[in-house]
Amino acid sequence: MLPVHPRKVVVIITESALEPQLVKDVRRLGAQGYTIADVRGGGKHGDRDNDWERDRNIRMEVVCDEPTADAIARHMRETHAPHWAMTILLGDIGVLRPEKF
Amino acid sequence: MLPVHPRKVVVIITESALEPQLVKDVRRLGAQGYTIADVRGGGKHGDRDNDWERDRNIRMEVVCDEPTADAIARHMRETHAPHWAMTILLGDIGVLRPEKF
Amino acid sequence: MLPVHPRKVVVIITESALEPQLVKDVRRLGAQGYTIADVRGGGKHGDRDNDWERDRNIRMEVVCDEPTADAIARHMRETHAPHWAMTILLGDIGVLRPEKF
Amino acid sequence: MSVDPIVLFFLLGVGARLLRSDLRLPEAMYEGLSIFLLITIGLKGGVELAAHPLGPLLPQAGGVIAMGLALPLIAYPVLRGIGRLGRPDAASIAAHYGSVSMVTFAVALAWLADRKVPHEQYMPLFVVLLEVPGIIVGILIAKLGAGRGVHWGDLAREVFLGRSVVLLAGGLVIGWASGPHALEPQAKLFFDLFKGVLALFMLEMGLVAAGRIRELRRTGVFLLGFGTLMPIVFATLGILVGRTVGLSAGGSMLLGTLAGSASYIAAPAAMRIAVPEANPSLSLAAALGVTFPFNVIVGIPLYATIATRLFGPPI
Amino acid sequence: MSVDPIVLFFLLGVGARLLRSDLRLPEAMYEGLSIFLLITIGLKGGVELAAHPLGPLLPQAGGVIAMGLALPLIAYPVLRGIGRLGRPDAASIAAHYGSVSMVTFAVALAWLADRKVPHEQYMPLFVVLLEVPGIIVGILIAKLGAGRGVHWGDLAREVFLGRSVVLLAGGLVIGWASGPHALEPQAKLFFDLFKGVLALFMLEMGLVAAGRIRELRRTGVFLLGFGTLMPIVFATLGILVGRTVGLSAGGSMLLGTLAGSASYIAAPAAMRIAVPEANPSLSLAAALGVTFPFNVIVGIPLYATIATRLFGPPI
Amino acid sequence: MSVDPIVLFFLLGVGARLLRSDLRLPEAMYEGLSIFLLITIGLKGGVELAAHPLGPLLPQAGGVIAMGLALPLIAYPVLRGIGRLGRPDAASIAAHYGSVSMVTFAVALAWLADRKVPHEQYMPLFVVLLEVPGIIVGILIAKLGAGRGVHWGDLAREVFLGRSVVLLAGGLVIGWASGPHALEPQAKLFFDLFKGVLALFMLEMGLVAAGRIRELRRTGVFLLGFGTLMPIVFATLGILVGRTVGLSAGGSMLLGTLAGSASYIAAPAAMRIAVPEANPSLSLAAALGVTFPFNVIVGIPLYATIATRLFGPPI
Ligand SMILES: Nc1ncnc2c1ncn2[C@@H]1O[C@H](COP(=O)(O)O)[C@@H](O)[C@H]1O
Ligand SMILES: Nc1ncnc2c1ncn2[C@@H]1O[C@H](COP(=O)(O)O)[C@@H](O)[C@H]1O
Ligand SMILES: Nc1ncnc2c1ncn2[C@@H]1O[C@H](COP(=O)(O)O)[C@@H](O)[C@H]1O
Ligand code: NA
Ligand code: NA
Ligand code: NA
Repeated sequence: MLPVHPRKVVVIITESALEPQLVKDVRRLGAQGYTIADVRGGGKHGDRDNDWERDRNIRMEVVCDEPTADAIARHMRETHAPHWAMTILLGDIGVLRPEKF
Repeated sequence: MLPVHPRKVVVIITESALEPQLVKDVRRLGAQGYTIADVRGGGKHGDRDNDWERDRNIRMEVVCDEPTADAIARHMRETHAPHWAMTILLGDIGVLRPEKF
Repeated sequence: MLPVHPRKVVVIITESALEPQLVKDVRRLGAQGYTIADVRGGGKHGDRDNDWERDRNIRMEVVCDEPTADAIARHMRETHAPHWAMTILLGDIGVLRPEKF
Repeated sequence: MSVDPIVLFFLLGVGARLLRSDLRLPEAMYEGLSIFLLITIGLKGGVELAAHPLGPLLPQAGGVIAMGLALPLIAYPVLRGIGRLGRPDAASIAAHYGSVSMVTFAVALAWLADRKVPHEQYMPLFVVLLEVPGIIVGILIAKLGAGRGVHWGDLAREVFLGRSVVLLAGGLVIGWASGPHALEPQAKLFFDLFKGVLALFMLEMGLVAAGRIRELRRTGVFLLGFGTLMPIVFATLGILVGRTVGLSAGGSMLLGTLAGSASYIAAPAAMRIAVPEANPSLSLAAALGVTFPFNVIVGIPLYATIATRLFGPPI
Repeated sequence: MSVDPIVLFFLLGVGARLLRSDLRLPEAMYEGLSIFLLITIGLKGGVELAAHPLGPLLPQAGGVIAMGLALPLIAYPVLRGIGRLGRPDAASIAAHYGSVSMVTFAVALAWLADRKVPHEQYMPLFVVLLEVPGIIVGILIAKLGAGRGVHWGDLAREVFLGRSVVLLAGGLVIGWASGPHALEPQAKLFFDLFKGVLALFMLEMGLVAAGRIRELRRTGVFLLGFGTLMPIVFATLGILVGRTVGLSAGGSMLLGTLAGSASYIAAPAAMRIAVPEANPSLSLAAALGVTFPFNVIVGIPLYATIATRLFGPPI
Repeated sequence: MSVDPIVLFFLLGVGARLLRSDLRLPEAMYEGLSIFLLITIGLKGGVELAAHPLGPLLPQAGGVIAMGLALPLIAYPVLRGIGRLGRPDAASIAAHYGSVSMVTFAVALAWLADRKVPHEQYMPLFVVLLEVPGIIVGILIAKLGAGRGVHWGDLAREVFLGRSVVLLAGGLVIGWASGPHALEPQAKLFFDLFKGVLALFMLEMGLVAAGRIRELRRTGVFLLGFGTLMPIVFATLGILVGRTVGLSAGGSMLLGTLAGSASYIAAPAAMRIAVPEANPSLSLAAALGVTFPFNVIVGIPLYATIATRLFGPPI
C-alpha cells in the first residue's frame, strides 16, 4: 500500500463572475493549487442553468492542509457568501505527495 | 476552527437526456440544491465519450442530510438505474451553514 | 437505510493530452469504469487556464476497490507524474451495487 | 464525371474515424451548423409557401401525414417477426424509420439542384409534417401495447417542441411571413452558404456514422438488411404517395427520400425518454450507421431512378 | 406589408422559450455571433471615420459623452423615489440604462438601411463612447454614496477593457487604419453576412429575453413601467442631443436609440463585481426582459417618428 | 499606404491580451475557424492539382520532403550547442521548426494575392508534405539518441492522422476529385469567406501569442534570437530549394515561408506524447510567442524580398 497523507478539500460552487477573485483569494490564503470546472445548478438563489452568460456557475476545488482549508472557508463565508450564490463544502481526501498540498 | 456540520453528498453520473427528470426528482425528494457538470466516461454500458449528442454524461452532485440522500439514492436505483447508464455514489462532506442543506 | 458498500475513488487531475493513455491505463489496471470532466487549474506547473488548446486539464475519477486504487495511484505516480502536470487524490466513497466497482 | 463533394466530405469523415484520427468537430460547431441548416430549409420552404395559396396544399399535407402514421406500422411487424426484436426495441426502431432525416433531405435537395430537376419548392413543409407522426405512433406501440400509461403532456412538448421541429417550422413561418424580398439582406448568409455548410456538416455526419459501424458487429446482420431494404420499400411508397397527391417527379422523389430516411436526432431523443427500456444503440446503429450512408451514396440516385421509371420523364 | 425578419427571429426565440422548447443556441455560437457583430459594427464605423477629418467630430463626441454621464443621474432618482429601490439596486439599474445595447443599435441600423434613410456612417464611434460613462457613474453613485472605496484600477480594466469595448473599438481602429479598399477581401465575411448573423443572434436574444420574463412577475409592475417609459424619455433626449450637436435626422434617431437602450452585457458584468450587493435579477429583467423587446418592436419605429417630428423631413 | 487588416487583427489580439482584457474567443470558435482554414487551403490546392499532371510534381515533392527531413537536423545542433538545451528540449524545438505553420502559410498566401503575385496554386500540397517529416525526425533524435524505443504504431497515427494533416490532405483530395466546377456551390462558403475567417483567426492568434510572451522572460534571450534568426536561415534555404525544384518566385517565397515557419498545433501535440520529458513551454514560447509574430509582421515581406533578389523579377 502506498502511504497516503490526509488533507482537506474545500469545494466552492459559485457564480462564474467571481472566478478571478477566488483564484487570487485562495492563492493568498496559502493554497498551492486549485482546479475549476464549469457547472450549472440550483439552490437558494434560484436555478443557474446556463441560459445566459452571467448565469453560469463554477466549482472550485482546493486541496490543502486543515488550517488553510479553514482560512479559505472562513474567508469565503465572510466576504463573498453574503452577496453571491455560493456553496462551501469541506471534505477529507488523501494525497501521495504531501509536499505538494 | 469553524464549526463544520456533517452531511451526505449523493453523486449521480448518468446520460444527459435524463437531466430534466433528475432535477425534478431530487427537488421532490427534499434536496435544497444541486450541481451538474458535463462529463464523459465509460462503464458497463460502454464508452460514452461525447462523439454524438446523445452520448453525453452528466455528473449531478446533491448535498443533503442522510435521510434525503437515502431517498434519492433509493429512487435512482429503483426508477432509472435499470434502463439507463448510471452510477450512484454516496460520500461524506462537511458544510458551514447547516440550514442550507 | 440502503446498504452502502465502501470503495475508493481515485481522482487524477492532469493535462488533457494524456486522456487516451489514462483511459487505457486504468482499464488495464482493473477499473470497471471512469468519468472525465474538462477542467482548468493551477499548481506547480503554473496556471493551466484553457487559453490555448494544449493548456487544458482533465479530471478523471475512478471508483474501485482498494487494491485497484492503489495500483492506479502507484502507476500514475511512477509513470506520468514525473513529466506531466498531475495531481493524484484518493478518497472514500460508498456505492450501492458492489459488483459494479 | 466528377464526384459530388458532399459525398466526399462524408467519406472523409468516415475515413478519418475508421482510421482512428483524432479529428472531431467541436460540439458547438455541430450544433451551430445544424441550427443553420434547419432554419435555412425552413426559410426556403416558407418563402415558396408565400407564393402558393394554402388551400390546395391541404390534401397533399393530409396524404403526407397519413403516410407518416403508416410507416412505423409497416416497419414494426417486420422488426418483430423477422428481426425477432422485443417490443420496446421494435417500436423504437419503427419510430426512427417512421420519422425523417433532415440532412438526407438536404442532400437530396442539393442533388436535384445540381441537376436542375424541377420540384415543388415548398417540400420543407412536408419535412415538418413528417417529423412527428412516426415518433408518436412508435411510442404508442411501445406503451399501449405494453398496457402502460403515457405522459401525454411531457411527450407532446418533447416531440412538437423539440429543437428540429421548432427551427424548421419557425423558419417556414418566418419565410412565409417575410417573403423573398424582405429576406434579401439575410439571403447571403442563409441561402448562399447553404451548400458549403451542408458539406461541412456531412464531414461531421461521416465521423459519427462511422462511429456507429462498430456497434453493427454486435447487432448482427439483420439491421444491415433492414437498414438498406426498408428504405427502398419506404421510398418507393413515398414516391407513389407523391404521385397520388399530385407532386411532380422531383417532388415525389424528395417525398420518397423522406419516407426512406430515418431520424437520428428527434427520434432518439424522444424514444430514450418515452421508452427507456429500448436499447438506443440498436436504433442509432441502424439509422445512422446503415441507412444514412446508404441513402446518401446509393439511395438518392436510386430513388431518382425509381421516380423516373414511375413518372416517365427522366430526372 | 411584410414583417421584418429580424423581429420575427426574435419572436421565434421568445415563443420557443415561453412554450418551453428545448431549443438553445450553444454558448460558443452565441459568443461567436456577438464577437462577429461587435467587430463588424466597429469596422463599418472605422471605414467611414477614415473618410472624415476627426477634428469636427470632437464637439459631437463631447456632447455624446456628456449625455452618457447624465443619463444615470436622471434614472437614479426615479428608481429611488418612484421605484422605492435601495441604493445598490437603483445605482445598478441606472448604470444599465446609462450604458447602451449594441444589438439594439444594430437592429436600428438595419431598420434605417432597409428604408434607405441617410445617417452618419461613423455612428459606431458613439456606441463605443457611450458604453462606459453610464457604468462608471452608476458605480460612483453606489460606492461614494455609501461612503465606500472603489478599486479604480480593477474597475477601469473591467469597464474599458471589457470584451465589447475592445472589439468595438478594435474594429473601429482597424477599419480606420485599413480603409475600405484594404478591407475588401474581408468584406464578404463581415459586411455581406451582417444582417443574416444579426437575425440568428436575435433568435438567441428572444430565448434569453423570454427567460427573463418569468422574473418580472416577482419584481412587480414598476420595472415594467420604468423599462418602457424611461427609454422613450431617454431616446427623446438623445434625439435632441443629436440635433444639437448637428447630426442628421437618421443619425439623431440612432443616438436616441442608443440613449433609450439598456446594456445587458457590459453593465451586468461590471456591476456584479463592483456592486455585489445589488440584485442582478432586477436589472437584467428590466434591461433584457422589458426594454430590449420594447425597443426592437415598438421603440425603433417610435424613435424614428419622434425624430421625424423634431426634424421635419420624414424618415 | 494602408496597413494589412490581417496584421491589424493580430495586433488587436496581442494588445487585448497584454492589457489583460477579458476578451477570448470560445474554444469551439477557434477550432471551427481552424477547421475551416485547413479544409479551404486543402480544397484550393486540390482544385489546382486537378489541372496538373501529377508526374512532373513528383521530383518537386521529393525535394520538399527532403528539405523537411533536413531542417530539424540543422536546428538541433544549434539548440544543443549555442542554446545549451538538453536533448529532449532541443529535439522537441527542432521538431517544431522542422514542421510548418498553416496560418503563416495562409497569411503569406493572402499577402501574395493582395499583390497579385503569381505562384503555383498547388502549394498546399507542400504544406501537407512538410507537416510530418520534421516531427518524425525530431522524435527520432530524442528517442534513438536516448537509446529508447518508439511506439511506431501510435506515433504514426498521432502524426499522420492528426487533425491538421487529415483536414489538409482531405481537402486536397476532395478538391482534386471534385474539380472547380463541382465545388462551385461550396465556393461561397469556403473561398469567398477565406480572408475574413483568416482575419478573425488572427485575432485569436494574437491573444494566444501574447499569452506566450510572458514565458519568454523565463526562458531567456536565446529563444528570442533563435526564433527570429533560424526562420530567416530556413526561409532562405526554402527559397533556394524552391528555385532548384523549379518553382516560380512566388512559389519559392511560399516554400521559404513554410520552411521558416514553426508548427504550434501538430508538433506540440505529437511531442508532448512522444517526448514528455521535454518542457512544452519552451517550444511553444518560441514557435508561437516569437516566430509566428515575427513571420507575420517582418518575415513574410522579408522573404518576398529575398526571393526577389534571388530570382531577379520583383515580387
Ligand atoms: N444542496 C446542494 N447540493 C449541491 N449543490 C448545491 C446545493 N445547494 C446549492 N448548490 C450549488 O451552489 C450554487 C449556489 O447556491 P445558492 O447560494 O444556494 O443558490 C447553486 O447554484 C448550486 O450549483
Ligand atoms: N468505476 C467507475 N468509476 C467512475 N465512473 C464510473 C464508473 N463506472 C461507471 N462510471 C460512470 O457512470 C456512467 C454510467 O455507468 P454504467 O452504467 O456502468 O455504464 C459511465 O459512463 C461513467 O461515466
Ligand atoms: N492544491 C490543489 N488543489 C486542487 N487542484 C490542484 C492542486 N494542485 C494542483 N491541482 C491541479 O492539478 C493540476 C496539475 O498540478 P501541478 O502538477 O501541481 O501543476 C493543476 O493544473 C490543477 O488543476
Ligand atoms: Na422515414
Ligand atoms: Na442607454
Ligand atoms: Na519550418
